[in-house]
Amino acid sequence: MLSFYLYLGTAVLLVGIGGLGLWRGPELLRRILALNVIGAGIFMLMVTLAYRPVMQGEPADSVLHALVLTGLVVAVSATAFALALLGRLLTRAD
Amino acid sequence: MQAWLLDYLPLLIVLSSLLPGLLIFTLKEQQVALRTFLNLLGVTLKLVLVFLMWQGVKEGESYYYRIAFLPGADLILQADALSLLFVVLSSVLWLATTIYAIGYLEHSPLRSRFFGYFSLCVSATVGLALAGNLVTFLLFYELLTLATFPLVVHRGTPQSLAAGRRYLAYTLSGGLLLMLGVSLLHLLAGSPDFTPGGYLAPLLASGSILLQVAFALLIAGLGVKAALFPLHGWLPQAMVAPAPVSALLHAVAVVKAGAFGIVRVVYDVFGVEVVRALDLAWPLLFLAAFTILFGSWRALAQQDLKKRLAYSTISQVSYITLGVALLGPLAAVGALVHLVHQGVMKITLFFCAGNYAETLGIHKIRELNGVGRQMPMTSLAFTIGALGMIGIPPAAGFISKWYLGLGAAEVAQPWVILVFVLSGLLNACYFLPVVYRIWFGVQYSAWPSPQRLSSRFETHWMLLAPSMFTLGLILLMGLFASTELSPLSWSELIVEREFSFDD
Amino acid sequence: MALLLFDLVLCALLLLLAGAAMLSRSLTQAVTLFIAFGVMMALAWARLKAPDLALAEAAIGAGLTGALCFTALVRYAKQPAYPQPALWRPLTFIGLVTALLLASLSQIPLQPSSAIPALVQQHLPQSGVSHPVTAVLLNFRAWDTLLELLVLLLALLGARQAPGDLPRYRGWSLSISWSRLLSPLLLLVSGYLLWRGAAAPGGAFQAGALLASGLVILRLNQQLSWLSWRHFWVRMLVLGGLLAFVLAGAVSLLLQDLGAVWLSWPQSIAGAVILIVESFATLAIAVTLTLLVVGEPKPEVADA
Amino acid sequence: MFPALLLVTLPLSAALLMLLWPRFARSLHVTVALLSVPLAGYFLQQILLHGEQQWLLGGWSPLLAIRWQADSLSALLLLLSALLHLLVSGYALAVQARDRLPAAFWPLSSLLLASLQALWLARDLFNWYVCLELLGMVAVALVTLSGDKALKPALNYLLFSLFASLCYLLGVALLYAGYGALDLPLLAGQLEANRLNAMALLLITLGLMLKAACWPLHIWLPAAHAAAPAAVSALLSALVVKGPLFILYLVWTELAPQAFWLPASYLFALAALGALLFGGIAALRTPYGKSLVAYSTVAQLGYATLALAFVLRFNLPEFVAALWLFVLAHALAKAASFLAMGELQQTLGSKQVSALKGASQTMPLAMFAFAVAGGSLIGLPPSGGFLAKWALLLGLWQSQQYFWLLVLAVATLLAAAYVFRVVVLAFDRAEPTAPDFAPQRLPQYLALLPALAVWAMALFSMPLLTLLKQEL
Amino acid sequence: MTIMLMISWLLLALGLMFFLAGSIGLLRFPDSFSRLHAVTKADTLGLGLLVLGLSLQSSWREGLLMALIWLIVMASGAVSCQLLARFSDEQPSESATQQED
Repeated sequence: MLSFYLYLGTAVLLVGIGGLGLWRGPELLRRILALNVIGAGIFMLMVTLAYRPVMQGEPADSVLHALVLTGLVVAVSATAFALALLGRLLTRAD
Repeated sequence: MQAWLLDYLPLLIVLSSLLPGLLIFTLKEQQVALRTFLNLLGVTLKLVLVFLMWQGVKEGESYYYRIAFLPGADLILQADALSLLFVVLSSVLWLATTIYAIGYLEHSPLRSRFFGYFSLCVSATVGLALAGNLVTFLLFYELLTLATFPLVVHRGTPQSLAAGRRYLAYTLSGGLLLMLGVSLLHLLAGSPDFTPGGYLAPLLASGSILLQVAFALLIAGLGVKAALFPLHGWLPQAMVAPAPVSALLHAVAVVKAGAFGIVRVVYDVFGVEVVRALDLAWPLLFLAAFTILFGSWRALAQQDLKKRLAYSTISQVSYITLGVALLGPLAAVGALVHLVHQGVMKITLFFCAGNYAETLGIHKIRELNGVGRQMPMTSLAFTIGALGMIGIPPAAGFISKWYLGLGAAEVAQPWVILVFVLSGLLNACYFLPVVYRIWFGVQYSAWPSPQRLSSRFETHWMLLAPSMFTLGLILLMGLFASTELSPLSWSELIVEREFSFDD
Repeated sequence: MALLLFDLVLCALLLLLAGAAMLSRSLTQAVTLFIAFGVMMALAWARLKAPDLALAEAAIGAGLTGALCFTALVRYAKQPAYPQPALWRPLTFIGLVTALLLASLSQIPLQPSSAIPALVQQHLPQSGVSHPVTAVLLNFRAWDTLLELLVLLLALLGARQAPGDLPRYRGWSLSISWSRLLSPLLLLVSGYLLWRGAAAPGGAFQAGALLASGLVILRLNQQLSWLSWRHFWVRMLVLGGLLAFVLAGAVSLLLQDLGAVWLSWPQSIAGAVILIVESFATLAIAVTLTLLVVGEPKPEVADA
Repeated sequence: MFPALLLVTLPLSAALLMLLWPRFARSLHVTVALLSVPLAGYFLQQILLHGEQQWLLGGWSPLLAIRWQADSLSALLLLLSALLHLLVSGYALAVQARDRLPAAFWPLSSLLLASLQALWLARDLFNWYVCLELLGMVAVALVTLSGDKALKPALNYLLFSLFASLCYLLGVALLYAGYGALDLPLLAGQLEANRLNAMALLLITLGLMLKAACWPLHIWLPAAHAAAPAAVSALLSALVVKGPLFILYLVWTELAPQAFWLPASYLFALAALGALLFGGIAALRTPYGKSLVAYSTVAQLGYATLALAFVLRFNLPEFVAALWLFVLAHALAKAASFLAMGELQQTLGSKQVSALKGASQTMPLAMFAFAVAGGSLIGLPPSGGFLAKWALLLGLWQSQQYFWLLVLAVATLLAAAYVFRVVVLAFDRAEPTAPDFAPQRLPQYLALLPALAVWAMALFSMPLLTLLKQEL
Repeated sequence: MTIMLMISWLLLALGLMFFLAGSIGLLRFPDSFSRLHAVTKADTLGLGLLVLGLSLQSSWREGLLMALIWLIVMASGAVSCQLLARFSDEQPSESATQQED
């Protein structure tokens, strides 16, 4: 149970750290990384929530796992798109 | 005429100018003949339809056309005696103005656009006259703003654009206030048809503040177009528009829409009883009286002919408001008849001003010296119109002012008569010198930009004929005021039929 | 106790890595730290009994995202260094928000009231697969998955709108031969993952991501030069997953009576349908991700 | 099932085929656009006849499956999207050769339609997340169609959109933590007013407001909408920002506990105030034509936000009606004004507002379309904007919100000011900007079409209100 | 059994020591070649020791799997080490990539 709260807290702190990076930047690449950190925090929160049944000796919540998997793919797609735009922007700048 | 067609009569009257207008927009610049034909077709059709309606209304028939619009507030076009007064005025003057405009703009660019909006403007005015409830009135009131704006900025010069901006700022704010007021009343009492004696009496018991607020909003919204002080600022600037537009704006469309709206609101929405019970007439009365004097006073200082006429309009239109605010039957007759008379007289004056400008390039009053010999017909029309404005007997203006004076006496407001006298004096002060210059002034320099527009007349016949026509109207209305056909008798009919004064 | 210690260390590491990645002065460091963060994350998820996600995170989160970030990093080499902005203001604000979030966490019930896990277990036999995550992804919430494939496709479409002239990497003999050795292995493993997904952790995404990494390695070593959007069958591969999905939906509708709803697989063939859809999806994911990472040999703005 | 399903899958599969065979992209696109409209019309009629319909995708039990639900509001929005999509397709077809519209426009805009339609139908919190993400990425991809000048706004848009999605997702995760469900009807009425739910709803709201460009979270919008090609800006302003608004409305009216309604209404009212005033002022000051229209979107969204705020505060039918009427009217008017403005800029060859000098002579049709659409933005009768404002006014009078009446008045005047700023300039005859090439007529007529439609909207207020199930 | 366990722990500790040494080397060595040297050597050996140590505690199947992993890691470590070395050789101060026409 302590672990549960530990991971929960870590997840939220990760969201916070990501938010900090997103705000502060200064490079766009770091902002994109920051979004990924926020995403990782949220996914971690969801995975931790899915872990709750395990503490009662049941299997983990597979719906949440599926959602996180979906979210992961969405996140990597968005990151790839953002990085492509960023790449073009930087190439053009010089 | 088929019976079913009669049901659509109010709609047809609106469409008779709207459809030609829309068609005209699509015409090319060179298609002069077709455009003129469409214009005249619309005018004729409208006059015929209006005549039919007039016949019907005189015999006590009512026309009613309804389309679903807002929930609880249909779009209603109906004809009662009051609306017909305004419809006839605008249709007849539209005829004159159309002919005048065709002559005036003979060689200028963008005429299709001009005449298109011109027709839209008249459609909106007529729609406004026929509006059967406040929401419909609001609709046409806003459409009128939109249709007149392109006319105001038609010349596309920096001054006209500035005037257009100011015009919009005022009228759109006015429309907004009106919309606020209409929506408030709609919430309080729904939007029933205009009813002689008003429909708000049942609400008196349940609180008066909101009603007062609504009244203030409505009057403020209408006051913008009626150029009530301090909402008059747009009018003098809008003078930069072409002369026919100024004529239409001042005599028929815009300022009259405001004045007509005030009549409707006071008599058919609130009703005299409610207005009295809520003490709403006093502020209006004072405001109108002040505007009369203020407009005249400012007119004195103007050196530009059209500007002087503009301030005169501010003053003269408030006679109507004043007559309404007096809340007496005689004053009401005076107000209504002044609505017509002032329109005809002012349009004549603007036609004449346009003739001077177009033929000789005269804009300033001091340039008028001796113009009477060069353009006698125009100058005669101007003189009669000016005398009428002052209120000198044979002309129509005398009748309305007489009734207004009687009305003031009737409701025991002698100070109002003082206002009339003072204003009459001021009128004389700013009109008589002009008339004097025209006939007796010595021309001290060449005309600014003389043009030879006609070999037979002093100016183009299409400019001259309308002014002669309206001149005739002024005299006829003044001389035959007591006949059955006159605006005076019609106004009396309205007051008798529709206004319910208990005392 | 040991587990808790492990958790503590892991969480601390995660936070440290993320914080350092956000605050480090050099971007290269940031990206490196982020990749390490991704690996640690995969570890955390394995610990939290989410092996599917650990696999996916290792392949997608750390591997591909890392590769993508490094590509972008190259371009920053030419950029002037950015001044480091002040920290205290965002820190105060974010700290406040995080504190609020933390405070709200205490109301999360420890024993979830959700009936969903039980429902999943109950309907698992009818789903055509025995691994619950796969059942959710490809049957219970298949619509999400379809749209997600669409998101992936869109990333590619969007990226193709902004073609950058990618700096090319040139392989040499060792790396080429290593890539030739490695890629069949990856192909094998990804095929295994796909197949295994029906019953155990694994499935289209993990398999696709793994396959993609194999393709990327091959591609970087001058193999597979045909892998370009211009070729019809590459497009076919990219779109195959979605097309198979839509077709399967349509066919299932036709196979069932009129009252059937979208994306309901007939129970008798559900397993087969899911396998087919997943296979195409794996290929699509792999090729899409590859194209996203390595770009195309000659950028073209639009094909007429 | 079939009409609803086809409305989503038709554009989706067509987009896939377009990518597969780019040669047929245009014809496929147009076919689908043409088919979608009658289909959506038929669907609306079905909904009106048989009432609300819903489907559990995959045929699983409610908790497990993703729910689609179509009430008349959804059906109306489906029809609106299909109509505007058809219109914009026509426009794009007319200008594609001249403006060198990239071929990617066709599949992307089909995908935009598909994702919008999917969003209107869904009633599942997580599916909405995927839809939103999809919508955001299509939108960004469409913005990048203008080439390199759009890169920065597009990237900015993408980052904001991603952040917004993440906020939304975090909120959904917190809700799931408490209730273990994602299905909106199942969750409806379940939520207690506790800290966790407050946080969750706050995050969801934040994310959606960011995506819907509610002030002050609108900063990404003007640049992105202004940079996109005209056809795209029209779609983005008219439809895309409405998607999150729709979710926001459903989340608050159906999901959120009543205890949160009042504070939320203050939040929304504040956002509306800022949007109405600052959006209007920004539109008044910007030197660029399309930025003006984009800022007008920000301002106009303020009305919808205001209506939402008062729905939550007073729960009067007037406000619900006003909200959706604003959405409908704004969608049509904004499509018209973006197309018209795009056409003007393209033909006159400048992005500046000042280049519109004399446009009433050189391009009367486009200018007229802009002015007519502007009339609806101002709220002149009988336009849709007027109808919506009328409903709002009635509600405000009824709930005695005099301050907000004043705000509404000021906002209306601001709208009038920025619309007529352009129109007055167009009447300037001194030195009209000469067009770079002969103006095309068809695109101008297409821009006029929605403007005329919105202008007559109040004449159909009764059927519309019946559709929205609201009585004034 | 306990002897096996003790050997296993010993191996694990040794492996960790190599990792530690490698990490210190990575941090402290002056140029990239020496860093590469430290890291790869230490990691290869360290991982091998770990695998060996762990396989003493697990079934033969798991041991085999771990050995496979070790092999693959070693191979890719060799490749990536050479890659880094090549690029730091060709472009001592520039980025680890090269422009191709």
